[in-house]
Amino acid sequence: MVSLKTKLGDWELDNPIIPASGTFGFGYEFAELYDINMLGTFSFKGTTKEARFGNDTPRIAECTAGMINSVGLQNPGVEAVMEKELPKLAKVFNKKVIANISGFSEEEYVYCAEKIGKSDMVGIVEVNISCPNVHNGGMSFGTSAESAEKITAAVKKVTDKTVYVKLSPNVTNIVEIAKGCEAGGADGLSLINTMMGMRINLKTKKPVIANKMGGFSGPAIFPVAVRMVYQVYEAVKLPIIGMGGVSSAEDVIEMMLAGASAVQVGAENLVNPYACKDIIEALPGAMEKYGINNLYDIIGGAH
Amino acid sequence: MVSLKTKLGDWELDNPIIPASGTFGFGYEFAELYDINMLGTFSFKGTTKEARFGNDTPRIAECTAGMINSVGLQNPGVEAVMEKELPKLAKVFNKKVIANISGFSEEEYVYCAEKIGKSDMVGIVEVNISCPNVHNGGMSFGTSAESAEKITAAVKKVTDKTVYVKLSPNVTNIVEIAKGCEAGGADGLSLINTMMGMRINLKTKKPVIANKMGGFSGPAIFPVAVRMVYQVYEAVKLPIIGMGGVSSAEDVIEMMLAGASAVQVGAENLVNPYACKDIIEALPGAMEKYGINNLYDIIGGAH
Amino acid sequence: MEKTNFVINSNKKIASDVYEMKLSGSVKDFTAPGQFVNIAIEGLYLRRPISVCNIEAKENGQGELTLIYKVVGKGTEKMSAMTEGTVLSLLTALGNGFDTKRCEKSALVVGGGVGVPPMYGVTKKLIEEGKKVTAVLGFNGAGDVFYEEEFKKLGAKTVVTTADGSYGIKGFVTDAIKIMETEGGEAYDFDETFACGPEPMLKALYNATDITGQYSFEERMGCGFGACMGCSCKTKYGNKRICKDGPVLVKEEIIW
Amino acid sequence: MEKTNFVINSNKKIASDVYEMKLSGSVKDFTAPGQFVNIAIEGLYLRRPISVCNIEAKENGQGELTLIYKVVGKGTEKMSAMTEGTVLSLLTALGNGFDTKRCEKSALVVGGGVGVPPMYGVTKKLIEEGKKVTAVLGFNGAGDVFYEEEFKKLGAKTVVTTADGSYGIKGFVTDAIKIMETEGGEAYDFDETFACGPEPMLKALYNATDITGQYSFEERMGCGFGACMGCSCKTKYGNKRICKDGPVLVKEEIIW
Repeated sequence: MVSLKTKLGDWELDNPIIPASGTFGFGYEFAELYDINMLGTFSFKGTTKEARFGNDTPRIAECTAGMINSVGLQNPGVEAVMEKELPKLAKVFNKKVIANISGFSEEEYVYCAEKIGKSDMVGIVEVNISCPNVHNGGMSFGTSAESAEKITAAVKKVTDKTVYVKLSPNVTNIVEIAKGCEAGGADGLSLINTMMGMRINLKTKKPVIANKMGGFSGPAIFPVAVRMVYQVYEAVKLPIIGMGGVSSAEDVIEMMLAGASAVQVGAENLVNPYACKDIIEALPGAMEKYGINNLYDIIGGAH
Repeated sequence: MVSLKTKLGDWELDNPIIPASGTFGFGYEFAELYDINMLGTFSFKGTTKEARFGNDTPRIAECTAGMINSVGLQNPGVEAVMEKELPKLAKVFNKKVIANISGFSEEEYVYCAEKIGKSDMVGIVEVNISCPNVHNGGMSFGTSAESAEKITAAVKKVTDKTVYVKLSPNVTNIVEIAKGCEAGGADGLSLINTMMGMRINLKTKKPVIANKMGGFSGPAIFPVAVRMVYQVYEAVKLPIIGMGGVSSAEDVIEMMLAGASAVQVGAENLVNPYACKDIIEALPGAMEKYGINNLYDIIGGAH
Repeated sequence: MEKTNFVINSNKKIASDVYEMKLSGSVKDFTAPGQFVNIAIEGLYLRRPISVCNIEAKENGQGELTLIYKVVGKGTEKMSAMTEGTVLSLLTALGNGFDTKRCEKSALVVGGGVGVPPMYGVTKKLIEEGKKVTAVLGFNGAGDVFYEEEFKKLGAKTVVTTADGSYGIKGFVTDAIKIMETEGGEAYDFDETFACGPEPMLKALYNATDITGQYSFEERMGCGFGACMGCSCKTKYGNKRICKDGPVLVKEEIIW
Repeated sequence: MEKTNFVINSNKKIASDVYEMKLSGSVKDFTAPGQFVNIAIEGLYLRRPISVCNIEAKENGQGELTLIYKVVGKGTEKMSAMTEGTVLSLLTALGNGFDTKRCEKSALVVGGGVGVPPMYGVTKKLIEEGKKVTAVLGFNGAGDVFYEEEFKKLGAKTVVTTADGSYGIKGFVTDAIKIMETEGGEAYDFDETFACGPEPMLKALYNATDITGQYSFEERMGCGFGACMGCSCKTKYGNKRICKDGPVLVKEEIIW
């Protein structure tokens, strides 16, 4: 029998499948569809210091093999997440969760990390320095190695939790950013966030989404994600959560061969609410097809 | 009756459709399929100072809605292009052509530009500072504004031809690079080149292509291309040739609304050798559908 | 919500660019008229949300759905070319739908263009519940009109307006309602409004009447089931997701 | 080359993971056996190159193509599920094909696995030209063998080898050829070799015989018609594109 188990540092996961932040809410609504305890874990909706409504609508644009979103970090704020959302989640989920946080200043990252780090339910704090949808926002921290290092170090200082930094693909050299995070003390890396994209409505002749540009995700970006995971795996010693267009068990295997210890599934949850369940159930068959007994053994196998 | 005419600087084109470099050879082989004089013009295979065989095979990988190529600038060298390829083209093509050139040093760019600039057949010299497939090659010139400016200025100094610089999307800030080219005296910009991507063969568990990574193109990258053309149009005054995943008349209109004065079609030529002909023939109908009488009028219309 | 396959029984044009598709499958999760389905279409990434016009329930939770859609883009264009026997993956019973219980005796049902189809299901339910229904259906022109007879067959007093006056009352739905209001008495004894249509129509209606009501909104959606926050809107009762907490909002909570 | 639609007449399994598809369409551009077609497959970006096994020409340039393919990935998997009546877009008559005129009297035709199908067309043409053909067909095991009878019906002396010895001569095609060479005389009077198969087979064959010949190569292709330079190889006669200048190279030019 094949083994789906993998590890993120010391954290052993039953399988590598993790719904990505922003595509799974705070989990409990998906629990109405299937037992979400079958997941490796999941990463909850990006949380900020203050509550945010996010950007104007339309926030969504269709693309070939993908979509653009410009939600803009809509969330109830870190206090409400801890007081209202996590208790609801606790009723249906018995594993630790990944807390995805964003900010508009170092102080906000630190505030969020310190707060959320106090929750027993949190296994990893995932620091999003790569949200493309907020002006003067998280993205700017993710485009230079220096600022990435600085935010990482500041967050590490205020929490005992494992800290992963979520990287943007919209950079000239993702390896430098990854090294900055490593230097700042990151325990791991999540990559890639969405790519900056735009669609124009031919009828109105203006950008489809109100904020003009947004984060492009879906199967279309998978080859870029595989490339970046491969590059970062060669350059840093940290465990990697790979993501970007993963939509099948085969994609999970490819991402792990490139160097991912676990894999987040994002946009696919939005077109198939059972995507993660389906992928977990398809993995054993795919592994047998390609002669893989133990998923953990293939991490970085393509190098 | 609708008008497909457009302009690149002073050069009036019958229509905006231009097969992209590397997908149309030196044109004459496509002339066996249809009269290539119906094209706006075309950009010929990337040419270097010396003849190059290019990279090892496999050079091609399939992706969702796209492909990765790692040809590595295979070409017979600029002298052979002028002595053998252009004369063959002259027999079947009566418009000026775009000469795409690459190099591994400033000296090589200058050498190529000076040589090819002497051909009467050349309307634009398109300086590729963004080929992702050559180690220590053209790509490095395209990832900083300073080097982009320097190469542009050097090429401008040795030729009287109109000079377009072809930009890489694999950068943090394409606007800065575009401004560098403008400062260096570029007459226009071509964007985007391919994105860096990778696929892994699940059977061999190694990268599909021999060179590991390659240039990712096809409809998958279209939203990134539209976004970058939109951004660059806002930041510089130069005419833009837009490209990246264009595969239909609707895509052409979208790219022009984003800010392109003309549009290159790349990967689509490889899955449909009649792609450019089909798009040109579909344009009047698409224009009518969206109430466009004159293509030239919609350039940058989404701003 | 259920993710399940349906088979197309028929798919025909019923007005200019407007098609009626009937499909068989599991309808067990539907709870109210005004809910919608999200349809996976080969070759397109996002599913396409289409409001449900009618449900004919059969045994064991199975039934026939009627969807009416207008060809406005690639998705609906592909749908219009689909033939009998084609299998489609649907997410069913999405959104809250209309609460017909809020109407006590007499309902004003208003539909505009592709906002008309869900109002058919609402009308049917209201009439089953023994309530009086006046349906005002607005279209652009005579060629766009559909389902007038179907509303009449349900027993609704049915008024059609066209913007260009080529059929029925010339003008917008609010013009027809104004006439009723002027007439007064039984012509205007409504205790609840049910409406679906383009936002300008909804806003005009909101301002034209004092009657309480439920308004169904459209927004570009990502998932259609509340996961992506793509279709959020602000209401007096807090942020809502059009796809999950809507598409129907009560008049009291709407912020324009 | 022609870009044209074909209709599938039949598509059936003929060996382990190997399918035979027959399609009708325009075959007017084909000039030689060993040419291939490039097939657009719904949902996949690149076309799939498949060598032509046989052409039955009919009137007005129309005819029936036989393609034999092995399921090795997504493209061929999708092909294997296609049914009669399905319409496919093909680029036809790609590549140079084999030059049967280079054989004067007696041909050694060698095919390995999915390299066997184009050798059927070569054999047919050679026999039509009045030449003697000995066909050596190599497979992995008995379950993989196909088209032995078809080669015999053409009139070729047909020898089958299997790597595991479960059918025919045990070993590789070169083992069968060695036996013929040892026998000598009429069993080994070849003046030209025609070969298609995996590169290790081609290389073993190249080294095993002194006979001149034509070898058909495989490479991962982009376009299939010479535009993208995806499948370039070096030869003693200069750089060549497998898809356009090949897939058939003459023995004299091959660089291993």
